[in-house]
Amino acid sequence: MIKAKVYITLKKGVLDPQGKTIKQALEHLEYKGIEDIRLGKYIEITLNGKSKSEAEREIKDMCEKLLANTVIEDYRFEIEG
Amino acid sequence: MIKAKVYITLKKGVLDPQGKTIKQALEHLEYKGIEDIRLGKYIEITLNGKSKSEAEREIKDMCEKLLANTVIEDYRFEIEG
Amino acid sequence: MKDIQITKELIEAHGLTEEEYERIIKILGREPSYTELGIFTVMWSEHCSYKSSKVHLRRFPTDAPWVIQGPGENAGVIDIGDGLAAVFKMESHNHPSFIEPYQGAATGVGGILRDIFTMGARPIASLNSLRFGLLDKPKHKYLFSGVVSGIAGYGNCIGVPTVGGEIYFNDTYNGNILVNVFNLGIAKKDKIFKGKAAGIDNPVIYVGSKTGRDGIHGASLLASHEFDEKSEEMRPTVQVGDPFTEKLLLEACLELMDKDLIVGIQDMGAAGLTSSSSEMASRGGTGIEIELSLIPTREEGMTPYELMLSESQERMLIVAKKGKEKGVEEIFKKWDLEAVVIGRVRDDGILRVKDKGIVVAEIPAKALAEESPVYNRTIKRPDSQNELQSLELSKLQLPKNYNDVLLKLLGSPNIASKEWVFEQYDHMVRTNTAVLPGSDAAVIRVKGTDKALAIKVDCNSRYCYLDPFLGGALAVAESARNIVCSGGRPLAITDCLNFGNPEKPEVMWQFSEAVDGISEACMRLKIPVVSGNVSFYNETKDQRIYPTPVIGMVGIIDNIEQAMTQWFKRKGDIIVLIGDNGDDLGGSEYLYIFHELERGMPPSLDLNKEINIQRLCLQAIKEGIIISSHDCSEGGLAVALAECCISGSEPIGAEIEL
Amino acid sequence: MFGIVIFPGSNCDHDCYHVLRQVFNQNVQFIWHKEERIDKKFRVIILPGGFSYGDYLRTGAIARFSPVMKAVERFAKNGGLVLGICNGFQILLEAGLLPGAMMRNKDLKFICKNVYVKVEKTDIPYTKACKKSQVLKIPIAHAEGNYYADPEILKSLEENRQIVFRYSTRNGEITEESNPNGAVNNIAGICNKEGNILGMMPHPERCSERVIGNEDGRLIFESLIEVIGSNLSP
Repeated sequence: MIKAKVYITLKKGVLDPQGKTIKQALEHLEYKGIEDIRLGKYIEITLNGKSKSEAEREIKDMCEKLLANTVIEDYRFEIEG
Repeated sequence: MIKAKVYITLKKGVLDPQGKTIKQALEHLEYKGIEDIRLGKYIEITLNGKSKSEAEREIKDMCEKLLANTVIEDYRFEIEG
Repeated sequence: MKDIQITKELIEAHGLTEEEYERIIKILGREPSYTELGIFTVMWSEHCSYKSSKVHLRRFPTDAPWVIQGPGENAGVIDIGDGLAAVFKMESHNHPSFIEPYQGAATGVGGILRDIFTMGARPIASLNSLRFGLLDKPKHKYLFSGVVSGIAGYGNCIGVPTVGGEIYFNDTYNGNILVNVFNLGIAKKDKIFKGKAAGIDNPVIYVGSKTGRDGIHGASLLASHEFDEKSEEMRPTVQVGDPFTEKLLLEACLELMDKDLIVGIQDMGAAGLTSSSSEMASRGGTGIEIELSLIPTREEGMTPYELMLSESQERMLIVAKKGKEKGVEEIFKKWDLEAVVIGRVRDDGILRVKDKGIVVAEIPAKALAEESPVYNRTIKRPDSQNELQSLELSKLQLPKNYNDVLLKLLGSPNIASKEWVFEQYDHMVRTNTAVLPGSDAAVIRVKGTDKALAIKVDCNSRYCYLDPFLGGALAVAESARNIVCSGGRPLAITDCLNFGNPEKPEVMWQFSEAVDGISEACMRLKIPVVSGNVSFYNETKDQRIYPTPVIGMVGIIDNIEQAMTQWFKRKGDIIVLIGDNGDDLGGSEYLYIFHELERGMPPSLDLNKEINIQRLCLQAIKEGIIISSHDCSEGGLAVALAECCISGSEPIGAEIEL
Repeated sequence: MFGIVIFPGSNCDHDCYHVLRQVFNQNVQFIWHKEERIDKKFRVIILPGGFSYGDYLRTGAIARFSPVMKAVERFAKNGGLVLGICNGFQILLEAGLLPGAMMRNKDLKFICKNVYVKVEKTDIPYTKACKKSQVLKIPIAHAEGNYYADPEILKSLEENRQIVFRYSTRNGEITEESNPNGAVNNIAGICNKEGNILGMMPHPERCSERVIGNEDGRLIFESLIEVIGSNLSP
């Protein structure tokens, strides 16, 4: 059983309305010193019957094809187990 | 400058309609051996003027109060820098 | 698996009384198994059995020439001509929404939609009636925005327009918010499907999403117990809604019903597989046998108890014609949904549940579904009621500046525009919304005819608190006024009766009086009750909600050209007040905002005059005399006039001679 | 002949069908998303609004992989007319048939209301019946209509005059207040260079009948019918 953790974030320079709103909400709740907040997706994928390198190749392919919109998003992932 | 990485995921047993649909979509695209997919949120928060322990306390408080819906979500976080 | 020992504590934990447990033993002729105990508990919960309300609900008038199906089925059905029928109902999801507002409200929408399309109708419009504590507290704001986004999230995704509703804020709802959802669908008059298991040996087919541990002791038990500190950890896994799967289920079921493949169908609502199987068997006078190991599950090691009580969403139970299983499975396969034969219809009238061949439950279906205990609970008029109804207007200081009064009233959350809310709802999908939200009633075109339906949910719970009888009658009368003001002729109602703990005599007094008030108004206005829902236990240890019998009314507009809106249209038109303007300030919004009083008698109601006023208004609309019409409710004449001036696209003035 | 694609989760397929069939009396047929070929009889393919695949992961992210989309791509390459409305526009973006992407609305809420859009381009089959700079009142209903394109793409869209609709005031001014969702340059609809693929967020099919109070949307359908030569249904 292999577990992949995929992190998808907006590219630098792309406005993040959700991050901005969360920052305002937190400041409204008296939190100080917040420089910036970026909201992204965290996807946990469990695979079986794969070697680590096979999993690596497949997860990268999944990200390129579906999980990330490479026009506005970056992705990175870690493979465990 | 301190950077906190927050991971918010649905509690075990709570239905994840998005994860289920992404899994079906990947299977339609001929990816095999996918055991499970869970979709969650990944939040990067940059703070300044805080010690590491102060940041730790504040991020935990933010998660409890706003970032995570503790009725159906779990959270964990890492502090860098 | 060794069967769990039934102990006194276990029975109590399930909320069953001594007598109820004795009654189970009498029905079974033996002690129940753990799974059977769970099954009886959910079926005999207040939410599913109506055990404290049944005796009173019988007093509702339920028939009229246009009623095709009255209370007792998944939804009410009325004939609207052109070979078509309107199918509608209301449901409450109050307790789950207090625990998780987004999912509680979302699954409420999902549940009411399934009640409609299970009858063979295409859902075409939703309304909702919401009540929260005052918005000055963060918790109440959190619940309010969570519920609204949950209704929007689910309703918008499935493509059924949310075209209107009502929202009230009052301290009485601090510990118990109310989330009532209404839906209406259109079906061919001769293609109405019932939740009946008929035809011995016909296959029983499970369709829709996989089963998980969602809401075990969810809607049915939660709604049957007061909230107390224990309710924090009593929290079951929250039911999560999947509107995308529901959309697939909706299209698959409607496609299924077009072909001659099935005999009966029912939604798995509160109490999931238990209520659907036992109710279908009981209505069909047959038995059902199911094999639990065939049920598609999304979690490992689920016990028979959990499988029978799970409230996972987006699932239906179907009884198909023998030999047509393949046809059913193909349709669901097209829509990527589970469709598994899990049992057969039997002729022994027994609900028999097996797990890998071993019988884990064997209960007479009729006894389970229809012979729950029925209570005629004690009724006692609260001693404080007279005091509550007394009000000396003379003692109250008259306002200095009436402009301020009007502006403050118009700014009160109970009266102010709800645009912030309904702009989050897709209220235009299906292109039938002839009158957009913001007028008196929503008007929905019936495609293929010249007709339209006017629909409205309405209740002033403060009036019902001051006088439940008059409050109940006013809820019906005001709903009817709104329908008539939109050019519609009221046909029938559904309802959502939200009250406190029925074990308290004052609550049962409120309930019985409200039922009588509603019955009186329905009888006199000739508007039958065709479906509805009761929600008790809306109470925490120190706070009980005002009695809130929400009325959902449907009226017909014979020609859509006569649909009416509330706003003034042209300079120079004459403004006419129909009916007299008494000094009814009891329980008014003015009294509440300016004097913080919630006392006095609600506005008087003369049902004869009401009938004539409504007839006059409808006739005048038909003859083109009326350009706009609006009813006076919260905020009285001043607010009504202000609304007529500002709610149109172009604000317009008015001059009144008192 | 018009073709309307049905994806799992499409909602406005029935609305588009009703307008084309009942209001404009046109030949129109549904196309199931698993179809691999688009019949030659079709002149216009509509990708309707709705929540294909629940809008899970990203709006249109999964629908773009439906078998029919390869056929739609070929159909468009050969000059066929492809109109993507709301979710249909999002699918065209994810499929790369139009440039850019949709972000969450600036105030994060779903918005359903009538808005004004200014017609910036009338030399394409979709807006022939409109007058240049005409302002139309058309309803929007979305949570992800905040159009984004990086500076280069934005520059090329403006230079190649590929922007068809911009959110505007009632009398056509392009302002911050008239922009409901934060879309860059108030963009509400764009086309490809060739002008045969149009993506628009507002719903013309929701405002093509007097009985529901607004007919401005008729112009889009009238333009299309004019171009393909109105072949009335039998």
